[in-house]
Formats: sequence, C-alpha cells, structure tokens
Amino acid sequence: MKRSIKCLALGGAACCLALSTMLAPAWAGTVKVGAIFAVTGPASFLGGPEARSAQMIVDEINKAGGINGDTIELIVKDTAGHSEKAVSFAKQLIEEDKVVAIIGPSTSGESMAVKKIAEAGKTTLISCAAAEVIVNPVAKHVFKTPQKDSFAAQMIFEEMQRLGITTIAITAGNDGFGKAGKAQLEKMAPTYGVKVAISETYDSKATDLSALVAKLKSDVSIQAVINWSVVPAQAIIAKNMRQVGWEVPLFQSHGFGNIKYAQAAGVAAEGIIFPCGRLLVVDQLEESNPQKARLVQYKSDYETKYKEDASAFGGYAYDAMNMVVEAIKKGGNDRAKVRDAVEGLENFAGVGGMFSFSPADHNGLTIDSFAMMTVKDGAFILYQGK
Amino acid sequence: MKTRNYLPLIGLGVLMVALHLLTVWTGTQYYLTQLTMSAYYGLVIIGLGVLMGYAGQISIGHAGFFAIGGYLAAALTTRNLEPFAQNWWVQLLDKAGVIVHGQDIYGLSQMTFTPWLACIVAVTTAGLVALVIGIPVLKLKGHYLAMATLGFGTIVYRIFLAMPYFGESDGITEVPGFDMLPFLTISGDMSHRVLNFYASWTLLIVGMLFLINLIGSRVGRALRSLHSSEEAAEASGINAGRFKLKVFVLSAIYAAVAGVLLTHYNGGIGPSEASMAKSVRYVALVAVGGMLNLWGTLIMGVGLTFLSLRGVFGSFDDAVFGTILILVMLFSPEGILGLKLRPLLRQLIIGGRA
Amino acid sequence: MSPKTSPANETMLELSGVHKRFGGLHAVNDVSFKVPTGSIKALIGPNGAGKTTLFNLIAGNLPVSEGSIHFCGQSIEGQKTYEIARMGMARTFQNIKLFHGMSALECVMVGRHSRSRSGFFAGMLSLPTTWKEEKAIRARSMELLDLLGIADLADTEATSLAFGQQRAVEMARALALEPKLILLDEPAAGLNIYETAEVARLISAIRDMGITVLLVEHDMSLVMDISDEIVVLSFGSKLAEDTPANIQQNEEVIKIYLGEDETV
Amino acid sequence: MSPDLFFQYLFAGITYGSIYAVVAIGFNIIYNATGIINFAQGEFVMLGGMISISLLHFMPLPLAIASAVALTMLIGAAIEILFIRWLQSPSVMRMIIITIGISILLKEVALHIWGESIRSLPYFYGNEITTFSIGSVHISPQVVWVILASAVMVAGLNLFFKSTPIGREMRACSANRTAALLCGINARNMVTLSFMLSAGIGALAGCVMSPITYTQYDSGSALALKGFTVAILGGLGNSGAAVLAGILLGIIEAFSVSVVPLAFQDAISIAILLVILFVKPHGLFGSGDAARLKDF
Repeated sequence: MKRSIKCLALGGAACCLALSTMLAPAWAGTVKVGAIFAVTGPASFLGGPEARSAQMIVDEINKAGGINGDTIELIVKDTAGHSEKAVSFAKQLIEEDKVVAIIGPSTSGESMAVKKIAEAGKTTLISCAAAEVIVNPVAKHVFKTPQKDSFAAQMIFEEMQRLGITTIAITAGNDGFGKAGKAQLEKMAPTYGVKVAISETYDSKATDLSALVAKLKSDVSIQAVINWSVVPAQAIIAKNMRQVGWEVPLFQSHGFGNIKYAQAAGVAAEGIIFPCGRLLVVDQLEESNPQKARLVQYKSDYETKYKEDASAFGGYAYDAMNMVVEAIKKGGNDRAKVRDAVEGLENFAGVGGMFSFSPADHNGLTIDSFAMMTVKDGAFILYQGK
Repeated sequence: MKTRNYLPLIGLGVLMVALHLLTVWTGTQYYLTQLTMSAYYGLVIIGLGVLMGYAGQISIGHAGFFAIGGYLAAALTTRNLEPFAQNWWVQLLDKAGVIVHGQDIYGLSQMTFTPWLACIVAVTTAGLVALVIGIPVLKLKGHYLAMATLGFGTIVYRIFLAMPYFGESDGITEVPGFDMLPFLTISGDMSHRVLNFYASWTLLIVGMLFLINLIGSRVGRALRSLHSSEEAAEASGINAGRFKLKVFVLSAIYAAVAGVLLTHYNGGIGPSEASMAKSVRYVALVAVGGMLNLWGTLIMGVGLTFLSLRGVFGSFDDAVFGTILILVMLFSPEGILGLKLRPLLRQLIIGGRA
Repeated sequence: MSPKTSPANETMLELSGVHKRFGGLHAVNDVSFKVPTGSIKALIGPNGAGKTTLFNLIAGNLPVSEGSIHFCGQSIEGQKTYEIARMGMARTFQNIKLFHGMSALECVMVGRHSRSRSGFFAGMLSLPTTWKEEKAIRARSMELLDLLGIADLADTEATSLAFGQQRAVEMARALALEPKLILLDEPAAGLNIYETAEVARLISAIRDMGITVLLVEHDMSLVMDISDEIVVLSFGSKLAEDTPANIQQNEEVIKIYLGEDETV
Repeated sequence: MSPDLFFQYLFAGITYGSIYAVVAIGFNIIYNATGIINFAQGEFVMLGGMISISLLHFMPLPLAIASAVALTMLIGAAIEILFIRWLQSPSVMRMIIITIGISILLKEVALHIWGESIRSLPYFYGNEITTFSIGSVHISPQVVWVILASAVMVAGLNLFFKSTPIGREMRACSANRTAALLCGINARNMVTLSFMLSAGIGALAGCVMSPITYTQYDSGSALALKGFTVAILGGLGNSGAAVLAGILLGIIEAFSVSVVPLAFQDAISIAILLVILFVKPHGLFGSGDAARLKDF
C-alpha cells in the first residue's frame, strides 16, 4: 500500500503542476475568440474546413496589423464530435480564456449542448450547425450561419410541384444534419401535396446502399428521391441509383455542396438537383450580386492557402468568423457590445447569403440565400428547371 | 493492515480539499468544472479497473453502460409525458409524486419524471442489462470475450443512434439539474460548482472505498485467486462465474451512476458517449494505470481525462492515447506506475559508470 | 474441525465403469474402484496412464464420457468443480498452483472460502460481521500453516517460497476446505528424501484427522509405506487393485511398471 | 417480393459479403499464425486504398495498386517487428490492447497525412454508372472485380498454404509452434510473414473496393467490425468458411432492409455475432473440438 501513497503524492504534484503552468497570462492588445469544431472524428468533414476557414481569416487580419491595433487570437478546440467535450470547452473558453465570442460547434447536437452555457456565460455563440432548434426559440447570445433546413426543403418541394411530383422517398444520414432535415421534410411534405412513401435513415459510414435503392425502386409509385445528409454516402446513393438504371430525379440537400461528393459520384452525379448557397456557382454569378465579392475572395483565398476546394461547410465558419471580426470592430473586446453588434448586422454579405439579424431572427437569412443547382459535366451549375 | 489501506483514501480526500483551496487561492475556480467531470469518468474507470484487473475480464463495451445510465436519465427527465397524461400509470405516478410539471424550451407545459426516479431506473436498468448479458458473455474467454463486449457496446450505440426517443445523432439536451439532496443540485450551473466538485470527488472516494474494501475482503481474495489460477480457485470451492458476474454488474453500475450524474452535470448527453472509441478509451486508461493497481488506474484515469477535457492534446487526442497505450503495453504492462523506476535508474547509473 | 467419526456410508468415493475419450484418444478406459472412508488409497501407473486425467474427472474439471463417479454416495455428474469442492473434496496440483501476489497465509485463507460466507456487498461495505469472520479465517489458516510447520513463512509471498514449502502451502490450502476427501497429485514430486518422509508423516496425520486420502505418486517407497490400497493404471485401464503387499507380488504389475522401475 | 428485387438484394448482399469475407480472411491469417486477433486489420484496408490513391498521381492504376499492396505489406511487417515480435508470451488481453492501440495510431497517422476528406480510385472498368444486366438485374463491373479479387485471393491463399514450402511451414507453425520450431522452422519469421500476408490482402481489398465504398481515414474500423463478425461466424481461423459466412452476412444485411429500418442494420448484424458467440462460439462451420485445441 506504500506504493499507492506514492502514487497519490505523484498525482497531486502533477495536478498542481498542471494548474500552475496553465495560468497563461493574457496578452495586452489581444482579443481572444474561441472556436469549437469537430476537427477530427466522424464529423471532421465539417470541422476540418471550418477550422481552416476561421484560422485563415485570423491569419490575414493579424498579418494586416489586427483590428484597431489589437491582434486576434483564435483558440481552436477540437471536440472530435463529442458533445461532452464541447461542453467542457465552452465553459473553459468563456470562463478561463475569457473569449469575446465563440464560433462553432460543428454539429447540431454539440451546439444544443452548449447553447445554455453560452447564455449563462453571456457570450456570443455563432453555431455552424444546421438544426433550426439552435435559434428557435431564440436565445439572446446564440446565432447560427448555415441556412435553415426549412428553406432548403421549401425550395425542393416547390421544384417538385413544378415537375408534378407527388410521391417521394426520403433517405437521410444518421448524423444530426440528416436527422433534422428528414424531420423537416416529413413535416412539410403534406403542405405541398407530396406523399412520403418510404423514409429511411442510413449509417453515415455506409459503404454501399444498393439494397436500400433496390427497396426504393421496387415501389413503382415513387417519382423522386430526396436524400439529406452531409456524408460520403450521398455520393454512394447517387451511384447506386444510376447503376440499377433508376432514372427518377434525385434531390439532395445543401449538404451536397462539396465538389468532392460530386466528383466521387462521377457521372452518377449528373442531374442531381439541390439547393445551396452560391459559393459553388460563384463564376456564374452576375457582378451585381452583392455576395459576389465575398464569395470570390473566400474561394480564391481558401483554395490558394489550403490547395483544396472550398466547400459550403467551411463557408459556415468563414461567415461566423467574419461576423465576429465585424462585431469586434464595433464593440472591441467587450462581450455585450460584440453580441449587440452581431445582432445589429444588416445586409452582411456572407458566403451563405445576405445576413440580417434581428432580436427575433438569429439566423438572419432568407430563402434567397439558396439557389437551386444541379451537376453538369462534373461541375455545379445553376439549375434552370427542366 | 486495515488502517493502512485507508490512508491513501484520506490522502485523496486531502487532495480534494487542497485542489479546491488551490483554485480559490489562485483565482482559477474554473478548473473545478473539468475536475468534476474527470471524477465522474474516474468512477467508470475504477469500476472497469476492478473488472479487468481483479476479475480478469476485458470489456470493450463499457461506454454502453455509461450511456444506458446517462441516456435513460436524460430521456426520462426531458421527454414529455403530457400526451400520456390520461393514462392510468401516469396518473398513478403523478400521485406518487415522481412526476415534475414544468415547461419545455418553447414555454409549453410538460410532464417529466423526477431525476431521482430517472436515476434509479437508469442505474437499475444498466445493472439488469449487465446481469442478463453478463451470464452468456462471461462464459467466453480471450478474443471471444473482447468481441462479445465490443458487440454489446456497438449495439447499445446503434440503438441510441437510431431511436428518435433518444435524440438520434443529436443526443439529448436541456437535461435539468438533479436536486439530489436538499442542499445539493447536480448541475453545471455556475452557482453549484463548488458543491458539485465536492459531490463528484466524494462519490469517487466512496466508490474507491467500496472497491478497496471489496478487494481486501473474502470475496476480493477469491477474485484475486481467480485471476491467478482459476483451476485452483475453483478447487477451493470458489464459483468463478458468479463472482465475475457480480463484478461485471458492479462495474456496470459504477459506469451508469457516473453516466447519470455527468449527464445532469453537463445538461445533456450525445451518442459519442456510447461509441466504441469511448469504450476503448476506458480500457486504455485502465491499462495505462495498471490492471492490478487501482490507485494507478484512478490517478491516470482522472489525470489524463482532465487533460483531455481541457483539450491539451488538441487534434492529437486519440493519437496521444494510442501512443501512451502502446508504449505502456509494450514496456510496462503493469501500468505506468508499475514501472520499476529505481532499478531502472540504478541500471542507468551503473551502466554510466561502467 | 474435520469430522472425526466416519460417516454411515462406508465408501467415500466410487468409480464405476468410467471412460474418458478425447477425440480418438481413449484416455481412461472402464476404470472402477472404491475408496473406503478413512483410508489412504494410491493411484499408480507409468507416465501417460491417465492418472491426472482421472483426478480431473473426479474433481469435476472434465466431464466423464461414460460411467459414473459417486462421492459420499452422490453422483457428481454435472456438478461444477466448485460444487464438488464444497461437498468436501479438496485437491492439490501436480504443478503447484499458488496465487501470484498473495502471501502464504492469504493462499490458505482462500482455501477457507467455502467454509465462510461474507458476501459481496458485506465485503464492499466492510460490515462488522465480516471483520469477525475474517479474524476466524485468519486464525484457522495460521493453525494449518503451523500444522505444516511453515507458520513462520505466513507473510512471505507464496510463489517465492522453496518448492517443498510451496507444496506445504498447497496442502494447507486444501486442508482449509475441511475436506472429507483429499486428492493429492504427486505430493512428493521434486522433494528430497527428508522432505518425502515428512510428507509421508503428514499424509498419515491427515488420515488420522478423519480425512480420506486419494493420491497419485511416483515414489514407490512412499506409496508402499502409507497406502492401505493401491490401484494400478496402465494405458487408461485398471490393471490391478490390491494391498501394497499384494501389488508388490503381482507379476503383471511388476512386468509393466515395477519391472521397468527396477531396471532403471 | 418480385424475382427482380430478390436478385437485386442478392447481388447487393454478395457485394457486401465478399468485402467482409476478404477482411475476415486477413484476420484469420494472423490468428492462425499467432493466436492474435489483429484489431488493426481494418486499417490495412484503409491504408491500401489511401496509398494507391496517392500513387495514382504518379503511375498507372495496376502499378499503383501493386505498389500500394507492397507498401502496406511492408507496414504490416514493420508493425509486427516493432510491436509484436519481441514480446515474451504476452497475455491475450495485452495483445488485444496493443493491436487496438496500433489501430488508433494508424488511423491518426492517416488523418494527419491525408486529411479528413473522402477519396476513391476510379472504376477499373467503365465508370460510376456502367452496369451490365442479367435479365433486369444490374451489376456494376466493379462488383465483379471485388468478387473476382476475393475469389482469386482465397484460391491463391489455398494454393500458397497447401503447395508452397513457405505456406506449409506457416501451417506447421499454426498447428504446433513447438514442433515446428523443432523441425527448424523459424516461427518468428513466419509470424512476420503472416502479418505481411494479411496486410497485403487487406490492402488489395482496400483497392478493389475503393471505387464502390470510397476511402476515408476512419473507414477501417467499421469494416473491421464486420470482418470480426464474419471471422467468428465462420469460425476463427477458417478462411474457406469465412467466405461463406461473409456472403451469408452480406445477404442477411441486404434482405434485412426489406424488413427493418436501415438504421438498425448494423445492430442486427452484431446481434447475430453475439448470438453466435453465445450459442456456437466456434462458428457456424467450425468444429468445436478442433477449435478447443487452440483455446488459450
């Protein structure tokens, strides 16, 4: 038992050491911003580009001399998609690092888990997750940048009405994005006179969906499929559908807004219809489009810096970070002022759309933030209708 | 013998107070939050430590029990019973005073179970599940046992992930605080922080006390003998299967209790708590601490979890754990604290002279 | 304490027509014999004759393929090893099986397991009842170590003891069970003549305590000295069963077993 | 169920199944040589896919695949030499934990080399939507590649173990290590070889399935879990049975879609694993006696 006493002493000493070394001094002239992203783990396809996009802005600003002479310190915390870590990090950032605002988390589950904490800590949180429940009911300090699911669903259903589609199948990934979207679709379908014949959820790590496709195809009443997810499986379902020669229209969600997925699906992606922010079709926008400058800048900056295609996901964090920067310009290193400044943003040109926040609307986007797109010859183009 | 066994426990108590005072003194009370969380994970880890070390059973599915505790507590205290308000059983429970009338996030009225009831149901369920699956699982050995527990954990994960009742991939949030005792509410609210810190560490100490008692008792002796030679132990009249099962259930209960309380403390739970990665993490922490060294397990478990919860390892969290795990298993399978430092040093010094 | 008087049943252990097959190997072939209560019976035979297999069958470590084994008039079929142990059958092992990380005393205390009852939760909460019981277990175990003459080694780690001492600890552990029947698997293997003589004395002492003894042993002088009856096994079958004196005269036995021994 | 649908499910099942079978065979090779279940087997599959995709920038597809397989084999050998070879009779629990650690490390290394995005090899023949039809059943040529590759691997391994001296030595080691040592076989080298072999098989599987399933840094563990299930279903160490078991599991999964929600598909296949473990731990096709001799 002597050993255990030694262990304890050792452990105690280690803890004290950890405590004392971690008291990092606050740099004068530094504004701290927290970022909570799932950089690794199952949601890393969101968190990775998000963290890189946010970091890119901070690097640029600091290189240019900071905001009003203050440099920005971005503290990125990787949750690996674990909500308990998001909770821990949120508390740490608010109380210990005394950040002026937090961007992220990447997923809806994590965002909901930290919503209350941001409220209690009176710190602005700009979530990069899709679920509407994050900003509805509105919490004073919580905002989000991704477009509302309901807008996407609305656009899809409107297009279906035009095409005369009345019976559909819904497939969704078992991630937070898919879950929220599926619920939204099922809720809204009757309004547009659309019947959901089959609704299925697949694993976000699914590697082949041909059995599911076979099942859907066997129901001859189905006139279209809506797939709602952010994971690679959305390319797989497209392939599997075309492989069995099933030619009904395939609608995807804004989660398809990553050229990698279109590339992965190859020719099978041709003709997929989906609503998305305009980042993907930036070249096709008219010069008069108020978003154009921002989109071009993000796309070229990101692609030059990281040698990979910019995606809508990274855009969520890009917008969130830019909003925080904008707010710091107005409010300085003051949480309350920064919050008010974020809420006061109007006609803010973001990657996701034109943001106009108000006390009742903490998403700030309208349905115009989406445009219907399709894939043609391996590239995204604006959808012109059939 | 007896009193010497308890000395480290007193030390742990002193450490608890010292940590609190230290944070007060340095004005860094925010550390208490993560220390509280770590203590709950510590509880899971020492429970698993006894199972792995003393009953010799690996379990790569322990996150499942934690999640059963956490998810049931969360679901029962947040899911609205209003639609069932007319059912006789709801009315009966309401009369029994185990239903809370409150409001959901949209301000609509809702009825939920009290946290106490939820806690009891959650922990009992975890215990029963452990009992039911333990009977066939613990008959297996070696890889088969590892697979079976891994399979169990995966099924639990899949179920939580697939069922809307458990929030699918979003998990459950808005879990209320748990008014455990008149003066103690388990919740992440800032005003309850110090008490919650003491509650979690006291629980850890009590959990440790029980395990130390157990190991030193007749049953513990039987367990230790099983670990060394099952044949000889059985020839002495020891029912190996039964003890393994009991330890399995006990460790599941430890995990579930930690799950319930941490869920109230965090205000929610997500499916990652049930994932295989989490189960592997627990196994790793036990292995790093030393399978037959509960104190080592406790210290490494709480310490490394604390650092991980602070994000010290950044995006290399899993990589760091993987590396530590391999190094410890290769060079010091008795755990990091089992490293014989003195002979090693002597060897170095003598080697240096020669 | 162990029972001084013999039970009404005169036969402690009875094997009738026992077979054991491992795949194609017929390890035990139609073996029948009785061990009378209060006697010392020895099981001998060349290597590979099936003695240890037979022990494992009796102790319930292996199921019999055919035939039956009765202990105290009760069939042990389907009984688990620990259940048989609780019925009052203790054993030692040919390759000593002591517990790592335990003192000699603790090893013996494990042997008291089925004669004590403090449960899981009582142990976890360390209830006062467990303290009393623990004290009794400790005292009885010390007595046994004393009986075997190794009381002074009580606190030494068991696996670090000398070979002979480890055997003594094993025997103490078996006795701690308060058995009616004790199975000794080569108790004198690896011991020198002085130690062997000591073992012989001990086995007789055990019998005098009222415990029936069944042993497997290679040391012929030991077997001849102390056994009341001997069973000879060869290639899984029973060759002979008789008193030591008669066995020494049995030509067949001499031929296949003792004969070999003499030529060596 | 219409015959069309039936065959479509069947083929979907055979596709999954042959992938699972190949992963399971990888487990079996190492298990036979060492009695270890290599929890990092899924990572070999991932590495094969990732490396070949990276090499494709510099060389034609067949060469890229061959080089990826060779490289992964080297990695397999390195892992064995670094982490396994010098351990003195490690306990099963220790080996399980070590291979789990290796799996975590390989995954993390892949994450930091290749990032989190998905990649894939191009279809070996035709493109994403090329299919040929048997009646009204459509089959992608890549599926044929997967099935073909699995068949070739199984046949090749059989030939290797039965007809080459090294193969026979490896079998001798797995049957009785001590006896093999006495015959002058270097058992340690045989273990290294078995790691190489199973890494190579995993890598090849990773390459042929990459166009269908895509490759991501963490795609290994999900496959590994299915691979375990199949290996156990067929009886640990029995590669022929693993093929049958793999296809059986694949077909069960495919048909389960028509009965239960897809979200529970994995739970079902793992429930099957548990039932098999409880009822017939030596596998559907394994004989209990033979397996017990190898128990540890």
